[in-house]
Amino acid sequence: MLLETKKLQVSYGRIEAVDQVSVSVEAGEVVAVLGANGAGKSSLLNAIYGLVGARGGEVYFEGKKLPARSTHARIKSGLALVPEGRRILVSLTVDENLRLGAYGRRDTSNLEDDLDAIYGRFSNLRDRRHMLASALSGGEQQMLAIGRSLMAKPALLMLDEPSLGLSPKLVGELFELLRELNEDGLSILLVEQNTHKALQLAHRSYVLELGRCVAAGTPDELLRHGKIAEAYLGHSNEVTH
Amino acid sequence: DDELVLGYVTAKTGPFVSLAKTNEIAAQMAVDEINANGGINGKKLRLETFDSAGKPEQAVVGVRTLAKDKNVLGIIGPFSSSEARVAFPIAERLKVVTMSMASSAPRLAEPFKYAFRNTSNEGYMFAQLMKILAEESIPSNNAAIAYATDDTISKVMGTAVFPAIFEKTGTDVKAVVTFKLSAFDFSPQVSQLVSKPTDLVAVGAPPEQAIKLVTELRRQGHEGRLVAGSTIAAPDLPERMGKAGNNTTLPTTFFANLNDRTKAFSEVFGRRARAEGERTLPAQFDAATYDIVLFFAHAMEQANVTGDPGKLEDERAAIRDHLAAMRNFPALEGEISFDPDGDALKPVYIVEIRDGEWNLLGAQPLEQ
Amino acid sequence: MSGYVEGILVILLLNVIFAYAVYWPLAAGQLNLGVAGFVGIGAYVSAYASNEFGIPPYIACVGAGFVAFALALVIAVPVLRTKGIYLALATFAFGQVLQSLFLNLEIVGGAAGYPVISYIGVGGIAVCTAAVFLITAFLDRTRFGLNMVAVHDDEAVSDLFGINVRAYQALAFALGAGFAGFGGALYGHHFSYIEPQNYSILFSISIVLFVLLGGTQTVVGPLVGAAFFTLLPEVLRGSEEWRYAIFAVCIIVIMIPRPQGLITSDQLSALRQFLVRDRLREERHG
Amino acid sequence: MADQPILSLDCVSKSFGGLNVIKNLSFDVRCGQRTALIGPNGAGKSTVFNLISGVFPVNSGRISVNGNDITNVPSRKRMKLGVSRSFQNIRLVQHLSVLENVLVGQTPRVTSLGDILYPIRMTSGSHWQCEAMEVLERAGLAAFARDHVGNLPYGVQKQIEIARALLGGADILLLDEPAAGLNPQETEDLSTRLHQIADSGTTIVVVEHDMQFVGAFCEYVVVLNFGEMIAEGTPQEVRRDPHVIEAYLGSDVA
Amino acid sequence: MLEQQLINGLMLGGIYVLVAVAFTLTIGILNFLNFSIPGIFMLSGVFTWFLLKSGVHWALALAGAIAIGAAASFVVERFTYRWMRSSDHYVPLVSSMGFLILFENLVLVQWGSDLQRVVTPFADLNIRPGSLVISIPQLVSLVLAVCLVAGLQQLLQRTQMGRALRAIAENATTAEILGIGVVSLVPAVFVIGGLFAALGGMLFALNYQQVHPFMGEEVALKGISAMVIGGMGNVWGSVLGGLLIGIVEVLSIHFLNADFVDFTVYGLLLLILFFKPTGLLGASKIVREKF
Ligand SMILES: Nc1ncnc2c1ncn2[C@@H]1O[C@H](COP(=O)(O)OP(=O)(O)OP(=O)(O)O)[C@@H](O)[C@H]1O
Ligand SMILES: Nc1ncnc2c1ncn2[C@@H]1O[C@H](COP(=O)(O)OP(=O)(O)OP(=O)(O)O)[C@@H](O)[C@H]1O
Ligand SMILES: [Mg+2]
Ligand SMILES: [Mg+2]
Repeated sequence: MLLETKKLQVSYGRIEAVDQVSVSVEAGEVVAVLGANGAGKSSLLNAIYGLVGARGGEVYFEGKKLPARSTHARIKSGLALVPEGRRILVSLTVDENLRLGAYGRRDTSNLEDDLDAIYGRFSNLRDRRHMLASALSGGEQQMLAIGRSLMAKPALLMLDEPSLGLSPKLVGELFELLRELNEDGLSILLVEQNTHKALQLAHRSYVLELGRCVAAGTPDELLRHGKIAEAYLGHSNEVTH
Repeated sequence: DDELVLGYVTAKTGPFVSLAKTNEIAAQMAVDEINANGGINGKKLRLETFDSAGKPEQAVVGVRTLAKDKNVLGIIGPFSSSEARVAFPIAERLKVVTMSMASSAPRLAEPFKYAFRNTSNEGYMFAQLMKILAEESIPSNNAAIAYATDDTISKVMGTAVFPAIFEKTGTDVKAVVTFKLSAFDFSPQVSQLVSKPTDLVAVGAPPEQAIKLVTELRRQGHEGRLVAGSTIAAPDLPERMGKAGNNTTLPTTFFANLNDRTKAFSEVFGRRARAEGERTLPAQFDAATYDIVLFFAHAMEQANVTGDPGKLEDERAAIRDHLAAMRNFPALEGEISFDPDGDALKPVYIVEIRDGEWNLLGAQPLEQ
Repeated sequence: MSGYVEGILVILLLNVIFAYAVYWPLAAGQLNLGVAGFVGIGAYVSAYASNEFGIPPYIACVGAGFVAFALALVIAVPVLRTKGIYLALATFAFGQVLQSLFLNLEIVGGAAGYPVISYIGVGGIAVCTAAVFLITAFLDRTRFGLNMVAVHDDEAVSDLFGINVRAYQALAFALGAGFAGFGGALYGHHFSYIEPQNYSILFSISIVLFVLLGGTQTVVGPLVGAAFFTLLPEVLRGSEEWRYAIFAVCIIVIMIPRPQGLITSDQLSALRQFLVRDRLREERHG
Repeated sequence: MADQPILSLDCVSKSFGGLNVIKNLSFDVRCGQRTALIGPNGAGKSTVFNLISGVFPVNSGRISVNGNDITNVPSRKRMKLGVSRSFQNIRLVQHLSVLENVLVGQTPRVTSLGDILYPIRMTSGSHWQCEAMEVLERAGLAAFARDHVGNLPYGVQKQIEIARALLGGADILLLDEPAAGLNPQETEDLSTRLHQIADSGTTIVVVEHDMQFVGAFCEYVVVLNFGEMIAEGTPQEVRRDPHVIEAYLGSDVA
Repeated sequence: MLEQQLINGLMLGGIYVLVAVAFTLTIGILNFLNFSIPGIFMLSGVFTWFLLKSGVHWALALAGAIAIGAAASFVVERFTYRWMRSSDHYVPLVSSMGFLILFENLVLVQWGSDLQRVVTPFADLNIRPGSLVISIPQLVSLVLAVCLVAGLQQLLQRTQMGRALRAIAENATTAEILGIGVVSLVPAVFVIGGLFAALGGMLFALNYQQVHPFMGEEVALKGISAMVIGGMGNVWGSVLGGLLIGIVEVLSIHFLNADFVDFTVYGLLLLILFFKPTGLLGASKIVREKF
């Protein structure tokens, strides 16, 4: 077991954002977390990453219990997060943003190669590498956020709605990239609103509702679960008005 | 009660604690001595203290508190001109005598009937200084003036007192430079002075600025004698100026080695100050505060005050009248009278720093 | 009233006015470190008007407030070209220039200061302070206050929604300056003496401290801050020379859990929610 | 009337530094037409919105709304002339409640000093407040009215932005990626809601990457690539356009 | 005489430069308005006096004074920045001012408000080429400031640490997400800033041979002005601003008089800001998030 949360609890004041949620990611696995707005998906990732304090429960990574609220330690042990809202450093250039992605990384020998690989993936970024990140378009910022997290060379990558703001073509490419990375051994914990794509990629997934885990299983199992499928997959796709 | 209470507004915190704080030792010495001699009109004298932290608004709070809540017969203090300026009007309104020991800005007490100051006239004092320089045939043919522009008394020294008196003594003023109280770098001013060397450099400033100026003068090689008003008369000036301070000459209203009484005072003061961990040399403001207690005690005695809260207003007025009428009172600082403005007229001592020590050049008793 | 209470009350009331003088610019995101200069303008204008032309003190005070307001509107044009710390420093520099102007203005006494003849007592000041507070509280509840928050949080979006950002920033700056001038005038008439040394950067900073400590997000913040700054040293009077050191420690310790100040808008809305929340919760999740 | 363009861009160009972001772009939006502006990332869609709302000046070309040339009108006054917008990255006023944020949206219609100095945050009965509450209710946000916006779920914040933009009384609503971050169910709700708004007479222009949403909601689509229009037409038409597939949709959507 | 005045101005500017750099390190780099710097400057000055007076060997005394300044700065970080990052830029003003008040009052309680005379073990701390006088401590502070600034500039622009610092300045939480050890890097910046301020205070004490509890304030006001004139975050700007203020101050005393010093120095600051709202060398672009 690569990552495991045990009865994780996050609350803001009296709001229980994450209520006793236990999820796990095996090495080499892609796990998706689904749920409506405000279900607590981001809170779950943030708590795993140590950005918000958990009120209860534990997080284990590679069998070791992670200390509360130490992002630094998590990155050192191989976690990376593409945060919700991109969190680009707008006063730095694209290149500097990417380089900072490798900040916590021990082995910096292939840094330039990795940088080139990312520029190869996202040509928009290559063209703008010396521009301030503030000038990037929304989608370009999203690419930068993803690229930056890849620079860390993590063992487990957590992505919070990575397809947000990307063009359909790039969404396709992004999921292709994630699949390739996964095949190369990267484990992935994915929060996505693009449920179809997420379920195509994921080996297993969890569904959160008002902070609670209400369903879990393989994509097939979930798709068979009528109510869930309707709520999160938008069965009535062809809207007629 | 068999107590007579005097209020005392002082600064126990804030920017000039070092000058003001020891005043309390002197004031308490006076009170203790009076009480040891049987008190006033058979009653013990007591001080009621209020800390103004050197802030004008707080000085007003002090006067109000002491006058209205503590029913004091008179108030000693406040220390600085800024405080006295706002404290005097309120004291006038509350009809209680306030006597400051250090606020030497000109004509501060003039508009008020209840405001007094045990400070001396700088113009008179500096004239005495020049007279004694001449008597001692110390070269004083030409002079430069340096003063702080943002401090009332310093500016008065620089723009009125020094020029007028140099005019009278025929001293040639070759340069005038100015600085701000907050200045720490005097190199531009001194470079100007160095280019026209003079026998004297007259400085209108508090002690700190005089120390900085003299240090810089010597660094740039100016050898002129520093002369000043009593504003820079800090007792530990010789030590604080170091070698650079040699020959510095100034007038003061208190000289510790003057006579047996001042020596005795200095000794007791030193003992008490050491016990409290303060500066052991009495400053002129310490002596002035000591004398203020004596003035009040004398006036209270004369006015036969009882301390009865019912008669407070009358007794305060009586104290004021007796203070205003005081002539040639044998105080620690010498024989002292009050002029119609409420300012003290007192003797002047001209002192000079020589080898790290104060040295009396001459004394000038009060000219009525 | 006891003399002590009266004395402290006057200081408190004036500090409250000064706090609102700093509050308004801060509400629009400007740190005015030159507020002492505007206090001085008010004090001198009002003192001069009442001394030389016999204008009744209250009218002189209000008039002085308007003079400071007008001056601030004019100076706001170049000052508002700057932002953030640059703006703070520009106002600081302006305050220093004003102070040296007072020092050199011999018709109002220069360095020697200037006596003020007509007197305003504690009662008058209390009424004036209440007026300043009510004006502030009222404005805060209007669209003016609403738009001010919008300008503070996001200039670009405010502009797109039709708010004249520059005008709001200039008004906030000038309104603060007007209050500063008004407070300064009252100070002069109460303490009967004004001198340039009063209007230093240290004075400006101390007022800014009240407001930041009290909290800039709500109207009551500055009031609480001014009260705290005025009364805590009084409470600590017994600690003699340690007084201000202890005071400083209190400030540091308070800011640790409450960096946004003692009173914040979250807190107030949480309080309100606490009173009405359960119904809302049910509605939402029901 | 319906044929007359309510918004028209005429040879508009914009460059940043040396980078030509919009190149001689011209297109019209007809009154009441639900239009989408789509294109790859960095194509210049948000920039077009920024030019229309006046965040940046154009380098050349003309923009007109309702037949008025607004090219040189300051951004602050454009909402009064009929264009209102939401933002790709949520830009709500953090220190205000939901209701107050929506009240800010009314600013372009507030003209009298009396309205500016009316204690609107103290009372709840004014017509401004009633109107704002009504819009919130219709968006299903009434329960959040008094909450601070900062901590609300992303989807809710997006809807507040739309409500705020709506209250300016503008004829044209520019929505930058309104469906981003919403799940399919929520996207459907949004679509329904926008249909209502459009039916009440507001012209809606969206920038959106969710083709499902574009297909369901829009009548007309303009496709940008590198600042130039590469296709326009109905959703069905552009979906089949090989240029669009190549540059934007990618093979698997087609 | 004018040559001497120019030297005076440059030397005075050197002190401002050190303080300006100390400011720019926390404001320009960390976006943290740190008003404890005058307090640190003063502490190290006062300790220079105290240690020398207590008979400690001069080398030890000077090192000790600087160490105390740096340590004080470390303590300041512990109780301020750590708790209030990512709030409005002026919020830290309060508690850092709190530290200034605290430091001043602690010295006040311990040693009083008097100006204390620093007795140095050196006979004459000046070099005197011809009729000119140049103070060695001031010369040292100028040269040192320029060298340190050059190094610092390299560090900030070229290294991963520099990028990390700029990341923290923009958004500490984002920096944390990237694994930047905010809790270890920031104290380092404070300590470096403290070193600059302390060095300034120590050299001030040696040069002017005077210390007192409020000695930091005036210098700090000029130092912060120097930083702003030069442009925040740009360390060379601080050098330029410091020297400019020093020279303007000296020349206005020379040609006008002390009354005009504030007029000219702060008037200059005001004018520069009116025409160049981000300082002489400051970035003219204000970075903001895109719509
Ligand atoms: N900092 C915060 N303070 C208070 N409440 C918060 C905070 N962050 C989130 N919440 C609340 O916690 C709940 C869960 O939020 P979270 O962001 O984890 O949801 P989510 O599933 O990621 O939603 P979305 O799909 O919109 O991103 C929501 O009700 C939200 O309003
Ligand atoms: N202020 C600016 N300075 C320099 N370049 C800019 C600026 N604003 C936008 N750009 C560039 O212009 C291009 C268009 O940006 P825009 O935000 O309009 O894209 P977009 O079509 O909205 O893309 P997305 O779908 O990713 O949001 C981008 O490549 C961006 O880098
Ligand atoms: Mg989320
Ligand atoms: Mg965009």
